[in-house]
Amino acid sequence: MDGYTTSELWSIFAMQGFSGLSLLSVLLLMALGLAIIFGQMGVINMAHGEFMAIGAYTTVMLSKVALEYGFGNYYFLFAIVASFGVAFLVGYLVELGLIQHLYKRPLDTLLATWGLSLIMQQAFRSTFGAKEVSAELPEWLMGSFKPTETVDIPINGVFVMGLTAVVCLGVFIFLFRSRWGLRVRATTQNRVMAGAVGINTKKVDRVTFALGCGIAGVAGAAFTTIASTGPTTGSLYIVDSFMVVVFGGAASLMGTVLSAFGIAQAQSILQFFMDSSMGKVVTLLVIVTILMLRPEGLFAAKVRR
Amino acid sequence: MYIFNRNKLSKISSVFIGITMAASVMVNSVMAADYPTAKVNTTKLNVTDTTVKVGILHSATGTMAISETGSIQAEKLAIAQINAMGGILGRKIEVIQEDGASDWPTFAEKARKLLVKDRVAAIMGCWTSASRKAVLPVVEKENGLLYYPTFYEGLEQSKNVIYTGQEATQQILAGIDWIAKEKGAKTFYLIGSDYIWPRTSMKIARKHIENVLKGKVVGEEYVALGDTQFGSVINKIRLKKPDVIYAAVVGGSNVAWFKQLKAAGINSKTQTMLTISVTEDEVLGIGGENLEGFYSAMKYFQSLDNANNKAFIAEFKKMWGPKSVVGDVTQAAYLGPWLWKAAVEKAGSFDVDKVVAASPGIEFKAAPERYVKIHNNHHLWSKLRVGKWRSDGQADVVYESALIEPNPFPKGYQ
Amino acid sequence: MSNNTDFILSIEDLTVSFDGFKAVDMVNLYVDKNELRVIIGPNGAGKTTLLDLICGKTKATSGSIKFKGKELTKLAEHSIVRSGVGRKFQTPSIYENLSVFQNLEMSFPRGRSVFGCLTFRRTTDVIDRVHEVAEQVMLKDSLYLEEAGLLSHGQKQWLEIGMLLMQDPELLMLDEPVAGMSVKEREQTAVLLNKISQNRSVVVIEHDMEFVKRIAHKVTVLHQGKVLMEGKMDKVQSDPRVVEVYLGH
Amino acid sequence: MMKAMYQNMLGGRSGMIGLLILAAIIFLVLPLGLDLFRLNLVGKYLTYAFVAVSLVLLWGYGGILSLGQGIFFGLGGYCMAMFLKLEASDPESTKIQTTPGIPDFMDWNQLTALPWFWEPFHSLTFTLIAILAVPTLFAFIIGYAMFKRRVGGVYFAIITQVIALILTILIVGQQGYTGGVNGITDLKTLMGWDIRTDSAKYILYFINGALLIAVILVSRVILGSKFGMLMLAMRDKEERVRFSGYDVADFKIFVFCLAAMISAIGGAMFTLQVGFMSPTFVGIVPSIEMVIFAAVGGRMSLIGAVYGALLVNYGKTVFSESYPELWLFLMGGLFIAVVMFFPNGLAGIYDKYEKKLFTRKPRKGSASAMSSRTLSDPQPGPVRDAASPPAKGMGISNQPVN
Repeated sequence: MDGYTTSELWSIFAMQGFSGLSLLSVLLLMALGLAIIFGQMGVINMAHGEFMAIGAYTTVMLSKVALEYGFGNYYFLFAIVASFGVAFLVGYLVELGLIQHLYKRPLDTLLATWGLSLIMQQAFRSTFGAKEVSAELPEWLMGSFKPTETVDIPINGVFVMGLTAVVCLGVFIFLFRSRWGLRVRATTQNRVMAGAVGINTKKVDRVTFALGCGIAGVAGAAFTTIASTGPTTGSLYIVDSFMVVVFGGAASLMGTVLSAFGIAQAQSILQFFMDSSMGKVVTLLVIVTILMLRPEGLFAAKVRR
Repeated sequence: MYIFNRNKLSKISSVFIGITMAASVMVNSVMAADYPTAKVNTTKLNVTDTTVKVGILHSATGTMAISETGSIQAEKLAIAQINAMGGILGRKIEVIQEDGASDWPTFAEKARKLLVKDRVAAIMGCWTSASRKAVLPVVEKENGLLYYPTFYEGLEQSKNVIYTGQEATQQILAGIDWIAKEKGAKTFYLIGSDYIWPRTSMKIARKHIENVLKGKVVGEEYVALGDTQFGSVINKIRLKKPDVIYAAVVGGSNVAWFKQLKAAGINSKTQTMLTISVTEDEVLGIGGENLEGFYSAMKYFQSLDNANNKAFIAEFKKMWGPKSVVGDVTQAAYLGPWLWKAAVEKAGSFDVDKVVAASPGIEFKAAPERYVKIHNNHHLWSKLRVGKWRSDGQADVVYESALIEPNPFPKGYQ
Repeated sequence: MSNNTDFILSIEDLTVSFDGFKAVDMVNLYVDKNELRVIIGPNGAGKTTLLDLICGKTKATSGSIKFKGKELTKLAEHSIVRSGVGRKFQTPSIYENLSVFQNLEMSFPRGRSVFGCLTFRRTTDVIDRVHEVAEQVMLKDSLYLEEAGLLSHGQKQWLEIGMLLMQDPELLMLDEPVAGMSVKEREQTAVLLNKISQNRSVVVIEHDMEFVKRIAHKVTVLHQGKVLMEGKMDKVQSDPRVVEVYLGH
Repeated sequence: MMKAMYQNMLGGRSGMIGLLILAAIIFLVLPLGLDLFRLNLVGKYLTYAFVAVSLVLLWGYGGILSLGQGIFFGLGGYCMAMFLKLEASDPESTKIQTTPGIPDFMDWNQLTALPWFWEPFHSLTFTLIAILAVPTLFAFIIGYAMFKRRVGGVYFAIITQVIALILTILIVGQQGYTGGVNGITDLKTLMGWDIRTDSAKYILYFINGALLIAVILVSRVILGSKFGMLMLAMRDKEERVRFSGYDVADFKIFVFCLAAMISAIGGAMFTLQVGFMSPTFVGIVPSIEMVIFAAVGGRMSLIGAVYGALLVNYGKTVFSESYPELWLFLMGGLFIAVVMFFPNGLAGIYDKYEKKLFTRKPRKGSASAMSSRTLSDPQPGPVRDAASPPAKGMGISNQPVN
């Protein structure tokens, strides 16, 4: 690029890397929820983005309330929990009313959840209006700190990344260290056997699905720190998130994390050196090409077919 | 160009308003009988002895509804006011409103419907360039008349369209001149959404900066419509340290853009920014606190201090609620019905050809932006104002140019 | 085993590993022309995987499979079929929504390319062949059943064998052909298999020892992916290692 | 021979009646009953019907759900638009531009010469070939890469969706070459024939209708051949088909290419009738909406798909005018209802109803003809039995994922 000095290039990589990381956060939180729902249950949830919007709207609403009562500085932590809760609850209901009838028909779930996403978008529009709304961010999330003269790192990015790390850790512990996780994994691997040994598979499905939606809600809370929320906010991320999950290998959570990292960094760096649309096109093209060569994704385990 | 004394002009024109308003009421009290339908309507338009049909064609639904609602409201207000004054040539205006639904073929369809089925005498409508481009062939084919309110990229001129917003040069040149002089700016960073209007605007801005101001464009960047990730752009801006960021980011991206700037610690204390895409309507979504101290170049701000505007804002709020805000495009939409009325009265006919022929030279002195006049090229003579945003979502007007001649095909800028 | 061409199928040092687990491990197997070979072994011995490897469903990690002297390991499934290998699956795999006639017709070895399918015509030789095979697999009376899914389990097994016979393969591989059949059906199937193997080689996986006795020319015992032993049925049955494997299981 | 041909093309008596009714509606009822404005709308809906028909082949019969049919609709439409735009950009009418003779949007984007890939679109012959060939070739590349590697089901759906997204971003981003968000607009004449006149609109409507009927007939021939039977067999038991000596990927590639070509015809007719083409018809949302047209009509019914396209779009027009708030709810509800309660769409409901009414009579021509001849041999000739498959077994559960 036209005449950056070495030290500038160095800071570019530092800051771009960081900007990639903050893109990573939202993407990863979205994809993590999807990976649980799609990877573990085989359900294609096209309304996943709308669950993120639910989280975002919850945060925005809470910020309004918080401002009114003057505890604007701390509401955000509470909002994250609330976003999770609301999205979890809606997810639970959706599983109950819709998803559970469609487990055997993945393509049909795709269409049905797309319909659901239309309904949810219109519901947002009717409830919150067509205009984009944004949350008032607490002071401590604003601004940036400068480790060196040329490097600026936004604080909200750091916070969101921390949040992402915590959620990831939580999911890992839940799935691989808890009794519940054991039930989830047992159910996804062999439904009939799991039922036979006394696991309430329907309940497990419901909680797993709701958990995925809840994590999308947390993604929504994180999203409010970087942009405003509108009825169609969720649809911005849905395709990207699916790419992350598929690229990482649907069954592997570690794969999801690594692929989110790779995609976010690639996109961020490419967008610096190309324009934003070409950066995105190139990233997506590379992913599609790799997927055509390696359909099972990057980190899928070889299984006996 | 800048030869008028602004203060003097404003005094004179405010005196004029009263007179013209009174006069127009007098003129309008003429009976429809003076203008027999057979004479004022030789092209089978939907004009009766007492009414005339006019179409309003905007998106009431879909993604563009947020932006276009203001225009619908302004047009309806103008029409209501005209009707209250006795209508046009003694005929009341009846509105047929169609919804373009943010979908370009729908716009074309509905325009066709308005012209072919409803035979409306004029259409107030469209907002995005894409919708206008879709409607244009229909309007030309059916020989209709469209009043188009949005500031846009220019490069277009149609017999059948009156452009009541600014074409690109009217919005850009004077603003850049002012900021360069005021801030001593030499380096500019251009950023816009990726479509024809920002691209054309930036092209003109770049030529002006490089050739006229002898400044330097240190970066030019376009983000996909709806994109919400500005990390890369902000990093580039940090490295380039431009004197001025010149921005034309639209829609949802706009909010993300300002929010991320603020989060990154870039604000008006450390950085000058001039945008051409933020009006009072956008500020509602972005939030005044994210914008405070940045500049917008527009022909109109709600805070304009003149009698025309005060009356207009009062009426607007009376009709559409006290919380309404009025942005640049909304005001331009308000001009449409008034300009059409004046042209029809000058022509003494609703026939499109005659109205078009009468249009150049039509003045509207009661305009909230104070004074406009239709140029031979169907665009308006208008001023440029620079507003500095306050945290309450209103702008302080810090600069006002003289009347600028519209020039949709600027030589030397292509 | 110097000359492969003596055998219709010769498998040498065949190995496949799934993430380090060797489902089939250095297997050597030779099948004669017109031989009916039965492969037995406890669950998980690698029997089905072996058939998968031969017909190309699973790709070998190493080793070779030669059919009539032609290497199969690198070929695509349809090419393997076209070269004369037919495979029946463990659970009957038929087109439940098509008629019995159509099920058989689909396997007629003509018009297998896209263009061939578009221009395929039901000529008398097709009809005759379908009738012939239907007769053979005891489905003549059900030939015009609109949905093959309505057949009994045993009849479905026969239908699938019939579909393979339509292809007139030189090597026929049957994975548990009598599972879910009544005693009478088993007998009929045994007769059928003996008849079939008169002019082609057949490899059968089966658990039912009585049935195996009735049909097998030679038996191969697989255990943990390896060939445990090979020989005549009576010899195999009395072998202590085989008894141990089955009882110890 | 003639009889076989007739059976094959028209799907027997009941299939023929259905087609005749459709033709009567398209060619008589609608033109007589509607004014030109409404008829033009119907014409536009009918261009979507091409895509719906293509999805019946691809999704209903092939079990392959493409969420990227907008790609091919768009490519066809853009090819047509490029030709029309060049014709509209003669040096005389563009003399105000810096570079006269190139499309206006290129001039605005500082292009000073026509890009190389626009050049051949001066020729109508080339354009007509390109409309069919470009999308088909593109589909072939995608299909070859995916089906040969056994990518199917959900993965295929997601990847086609991403490709639709890529193409949209590319068209929007490369506006100097493509017209960007605005699309290619202001199209006026086809070889000097003004396509905006009333007479032209009528003529285009009838051409469109005739092409649609032709496409349905061709699709019927294909479905009535062994190919159609094989599609059903493949959807049911892909492994079995593979181990009967068929290269399954070839068949999927073929049907994907065919579907692309049919969609492209729709796209080209869209451009002609609507007068422009824009990226809004390429992306994810239109692509998935087109799936719902097919689903509502009945994913196994060629004719049903046409009705589906007509009805959903008519509903959209009516509702978005009167109850814009309700429209998305309704559309969303439609998706869910069709999937959960009416997997065979309108055609399924019709079949059920018809069965109740005429229980004595055998149901569909072909299948029942078969059973009534149980004791005799089927007649030599093309394999037509699969033209109207049993409605059972719609579930796509047999889709292997890899």
